[in-house]
Amino acid sequence: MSQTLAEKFYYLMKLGREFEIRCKEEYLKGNISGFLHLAIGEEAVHVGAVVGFGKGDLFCPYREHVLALARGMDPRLIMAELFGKATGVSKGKGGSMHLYEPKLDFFGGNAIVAAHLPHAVGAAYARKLMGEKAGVLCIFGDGATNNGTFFEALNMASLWEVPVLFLCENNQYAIGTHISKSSYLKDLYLKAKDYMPAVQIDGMDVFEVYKAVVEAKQYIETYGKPYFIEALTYRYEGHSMADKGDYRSPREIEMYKKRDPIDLLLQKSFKEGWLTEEQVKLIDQKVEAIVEEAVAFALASAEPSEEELYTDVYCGVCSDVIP
Amino acid sequence: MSQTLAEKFYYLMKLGREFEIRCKEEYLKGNISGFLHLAIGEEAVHVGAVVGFGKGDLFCPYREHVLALARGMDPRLIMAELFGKATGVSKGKGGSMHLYEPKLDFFGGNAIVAAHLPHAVGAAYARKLMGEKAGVLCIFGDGATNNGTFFEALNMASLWEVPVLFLCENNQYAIGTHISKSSYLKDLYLKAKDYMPAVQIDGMDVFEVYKAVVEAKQYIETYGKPYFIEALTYRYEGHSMADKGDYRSPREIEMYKKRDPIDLLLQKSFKEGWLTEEQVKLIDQKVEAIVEEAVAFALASAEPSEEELYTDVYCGVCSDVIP
Amino acid sequence: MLYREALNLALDHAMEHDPRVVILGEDVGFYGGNYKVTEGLYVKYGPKRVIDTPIAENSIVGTAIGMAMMGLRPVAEIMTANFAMLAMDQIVNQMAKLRYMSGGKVFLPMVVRMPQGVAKQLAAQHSQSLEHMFASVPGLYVFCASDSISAYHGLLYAIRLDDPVIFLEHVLLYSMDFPFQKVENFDPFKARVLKEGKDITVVSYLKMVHDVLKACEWLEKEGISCEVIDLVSLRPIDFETIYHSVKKTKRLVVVYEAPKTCGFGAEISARVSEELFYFLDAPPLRIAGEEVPIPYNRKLELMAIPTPEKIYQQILSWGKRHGL
Amino acid sequence: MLYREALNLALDHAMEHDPRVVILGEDVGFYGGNYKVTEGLYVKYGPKRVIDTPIAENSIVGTAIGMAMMGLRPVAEIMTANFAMLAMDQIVNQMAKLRYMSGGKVFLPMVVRMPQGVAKQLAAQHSQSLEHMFASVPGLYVFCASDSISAYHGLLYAIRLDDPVIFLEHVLLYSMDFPFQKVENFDPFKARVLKEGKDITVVSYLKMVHDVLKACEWLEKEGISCEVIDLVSLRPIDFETIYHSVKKTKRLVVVYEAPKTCGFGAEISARVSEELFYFLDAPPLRIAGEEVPIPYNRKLELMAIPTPEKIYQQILSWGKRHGL
Ligand SMILES: Cc1ncc(C[n+]2csc(CCOP(=O)(O)OP(=O)(O)O)c2C)c(N)n1
Ligand SMILES: Cc1ncc(C[n+]2csc(CCOP(=O)(O)OP(=O)(O)O)c2C)c(N)n1
Ligand SMILES: [Mg+2]
Ligand SMILES: [Mg+2]
Repeated sequence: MSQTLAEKFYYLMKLGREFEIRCKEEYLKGNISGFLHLAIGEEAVHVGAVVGFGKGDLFCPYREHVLALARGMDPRLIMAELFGKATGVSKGKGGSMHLYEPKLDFFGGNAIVAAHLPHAVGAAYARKLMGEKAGVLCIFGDGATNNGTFFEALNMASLWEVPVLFLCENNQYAIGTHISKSSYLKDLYLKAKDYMPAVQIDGMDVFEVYKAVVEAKQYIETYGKPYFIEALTYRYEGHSMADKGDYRSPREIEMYKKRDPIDLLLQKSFKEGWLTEEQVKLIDQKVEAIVEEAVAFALASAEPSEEELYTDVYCGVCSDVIP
Repeated sequence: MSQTLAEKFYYLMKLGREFEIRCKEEYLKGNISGFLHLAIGEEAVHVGAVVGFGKGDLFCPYREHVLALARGMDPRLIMAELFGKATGVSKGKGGSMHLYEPKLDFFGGNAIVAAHLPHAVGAAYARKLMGEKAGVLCIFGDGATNNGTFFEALNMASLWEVPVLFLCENNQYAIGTHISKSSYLKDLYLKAKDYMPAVQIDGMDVFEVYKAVVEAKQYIETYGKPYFIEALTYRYEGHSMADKGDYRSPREIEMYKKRDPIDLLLQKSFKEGWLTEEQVKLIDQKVEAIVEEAVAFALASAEPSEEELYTDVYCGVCSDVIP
Repeated sequence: MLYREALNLALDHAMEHDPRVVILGEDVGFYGGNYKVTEGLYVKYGPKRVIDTPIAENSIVGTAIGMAMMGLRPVAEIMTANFAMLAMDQIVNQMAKLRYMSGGKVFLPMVVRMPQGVAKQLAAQHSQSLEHMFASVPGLYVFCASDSISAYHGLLYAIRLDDPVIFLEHVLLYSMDFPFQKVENFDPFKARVLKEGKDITVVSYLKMVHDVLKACEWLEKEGISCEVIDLVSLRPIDFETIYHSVKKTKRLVVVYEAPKTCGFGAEISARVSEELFYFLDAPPLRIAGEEVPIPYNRKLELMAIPTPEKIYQQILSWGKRHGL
Repeated sequence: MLYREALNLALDHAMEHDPRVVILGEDVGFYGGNYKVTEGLYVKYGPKRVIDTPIAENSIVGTAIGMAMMGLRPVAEIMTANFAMLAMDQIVNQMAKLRYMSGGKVFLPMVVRMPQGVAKQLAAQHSQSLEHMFASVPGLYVFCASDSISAYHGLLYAIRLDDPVIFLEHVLLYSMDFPFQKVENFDPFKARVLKEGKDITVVSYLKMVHDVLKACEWLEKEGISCEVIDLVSLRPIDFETIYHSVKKTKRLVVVYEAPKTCGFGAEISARVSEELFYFLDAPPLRIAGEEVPIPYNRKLELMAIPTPEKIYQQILSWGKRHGL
């Protein structure tokens, strides 16, 4: 079990890392534009959470490539979206911040901080009303917890007893502003603890994230009620490619890199014998090929046709269920 | 001391009660229109808080007649405002929900739930920056504590360390919706307790309100930081004159009327010898005369002139302080 | 049938026939709604489908979006359009754009209902007409209803649509009684010609329609024949019906309650001037609110918005100036 | 001088000369602002006067209102107009109305700055132009700046005003370099005639002004002489300058970036048709955005908004159709 998991984790985290490193390169080449938010350093949270959560709807912020990959979204369709191509998962109309695939229960990507939290609550309400059990995973940053919408969502989720797992990835920064300048409470799980079970975990350790999320999932499915996890993590890059991230000291960044989530995973896996150097090499090769293929696919894909500007504004369909 | 206070409390509470009973009559006669929210039953909170707070800015919700009276606003100017007359404190342009008098540090009256909370935080920030000590008293209902703006204000007040006393008057209802249907946490001081000192008090006992507010005031002035009080209270009337209030059982209403804040005050004051029947009678007469005079003043006052429609939209003045 | 009853009937009908329809909003359940539009539904369909919410407008619309994403057909009530200012992020940035940003993968079969307008002395924060804000947003449909027929059919149509709809009502219409009948093939995208005429075309919507009709009665006595058009959809706008009428009358009047500048009627006036430049015999006339917040005092309040008398007077004097 | 430097200079000047001026917003302090408009001010004036805020737009404006009530002169930054949708209650219901509702007793010497518009592939939630929403609200002044001179003087004027001002910038202007000089008696209520001409009047504002100027260069080569008007205030609108020009040219073009329907330009087009009906030789032309959310793909994005080429082409073909 741990062995399979370790392999899966390593594959997805490595895929996320390499995919995003490549995104950065493609951005610098001019193939990707707009706001590009990289999750490099935060892979343990994204992968541990999505794998641990399993079946259920996902609502994510704009920093969602790794989350989408972990959910099983085709890397080619993501890269094509970032390239703004017609083959992109959102037809090239959404870009990096707007990946959607209802078939995978993946509901974005949202570029407005905290706006997707009520979506998650409403989705969970609907799922429960329709007799489904799986519930909803909703991911957001530390900065989002200062917005009123966050509290409205906490209150409604607990009041209505709906199965949402709120997962706060606390990387200590909202763009260039440190949490100490924006939040009175520094331990963010405290903001939720009166409304629902709330825990703080090490977001650099994918096993810990996984374990916490599995527990949380069990709780929300069993009781049909919300749960809150604060995962302590760090982003190595700037907030987006538009930001150098130099409001943080090199020392601080180095300190976190010493606890790199992929390194930690490998160390533990080698020690426990869950992974061999050979396996890792094979995965690395596979990842490289996948990323390469994604870029090739994106490059080879066509731009959306001009008519696409005007489609998808409305469906215009009138459901005929109500006589 | 207690004697003077008891007299003051009785005068203000009685004035508030009689003033509002008369408002109701004038509304039914058609002299007052729009939304008229009465605080009958909640006088201990309003009077105890304003007297206890003493000097400092006041930010109130739409249910603010008694608060304005307790702050010393001329009853004639309030009644004239309710009558929509030119002599009204807001020139007849604001009405019941919009009484303002900066000379009394009285800043409304606001008809949007929770919207005045950030105003109070900003005001306290300004006062502190300008080296003033008094701080700000901000009053709002239980329903307001479910709005995101409430939490944004709590966070900012504690983060910025500004002297605001948040006073929640929990009358259990937001219009026709009971708190159990709108708030997961039923003890509302719990929503604030991680951000600042927060207590729950009996809002029917004016002495308890006064004492709690004096303590709070001392805290915010000494430390320059926020404080939270939840006062448990009840409104006898409907939410506004547009609401019969019949979503509550007669039994429930009767139960609260048995602990009427004015009765409680009188019982205690007689028992302790702080007030005599004679004094009370004199105050009652005085109150009657004041209310009568307020109505007479309002009735005799002129409507605003037609030009008033277009004034006060802008000042148009360009301050010349910046060269 | 009272306007509010017609809305209630539409909701009831939709809930009865489609279990995916849910209602949410402040006081909509146990209390029956502040304007009694949802009365009786809580008892009939239970608290799971008629959901009382906290005072949290942004999240009322936000949770409705989440419900719609999962296949429910939520009808959210915002108590008045004034409070919708708290929900503008969810309305403008989310509800209107999710379908487009997802390349058509996410769709939102949902309605956000709200009343607006000047009632009686509710003052500046409770009296606004804000339709122009919603009507400017691609991705939203904006419907409005001026009587019980368009209330019933328009709302039902909105619920049936797989797209998000802002459904505007007017506070003063709720207690008005209108003739009612079910009509076949009601099409909200088609403006209604309430009265035919040949001298001028008067375009309006919501409560103003009735003030216009009254003014036009008086105008007819002065020999001015008015064609009155009632818009049922403010986005999209049925310009075809408007153009058809103006080509006949050669004169356009637009009446709306919000302050004139940058109000919804500016679009009608502008578009007609642009498209029918060579047809017009007179400059379009806009009759709208004054450039002020709405005051409490009744006299001033009535000065701030169009009334039948003002509509009549202004059309008359404009007509005189322009050879009618 | 870069546009962003001009804004910075105005803020610096105001803070230096008036201790009541404070700045607040997300990332405005230590970080220097997302578009670097507030760079250096945090170090110079300290964290008490250059205040980093949580991500809480409604309360950013709300606390600024409270500060202004007490006599400070806050300048709040909303990172982009898109996020101002979260602050619409404070902007529309509070900031614009407190003075009126209080019969003139409360006044708000404050500014809310924000950039808007399409930059490069930021997609639907980061690309909107929303000036029409603000410009429709009595009680607000709405200024905008198309170059460093109007940025510097307009912002300084806004800070000096005792009324609340929405100050609009454009994301693409920040890094543009413009000739700069201090001018005497800068009046934001007066539109600027950037270029005189005799055949058509082109009204625009913000970034579109530069696209218009480029298009007009090409048009001049075709023998079409353009007068270009740059609006510095969108509320109030300087119709006097516009009318004066249109009376001369007899032709109006309005160019704006937002979707055409119910956009700000509708007001200009409508008003000119209504007031100068007998002067116009051609129907007004609006060149504006398409009726879609802004897509990510660059080709589609550019299709969605006016460009110098489109402005040129559309004016040319409109001119041909109408005898220019
Ligand atoms: C409502 C809103 N305000 C501001 C922004 C601009 N913005 C984008 S991301 C961000 C910081 C968010 O920080 P956090 O929630 O900690 O997430 P992180 O990026 O660190 O994962 C800000 C302020 C926005 N997108 N939405
Ligand atoms: C943002 C907003 N939403 C809704 C309303 C309508 N409304 C007015 S008062 C009220 C209830 C407020 O309840 P509470 O805060 O408990 O105050 P109370 O009236 O009980 O003192 C509501 C929903 C409003 N004014 N503002
Ligand atoms: Mg963060
Ligand atoms: Mg209450």
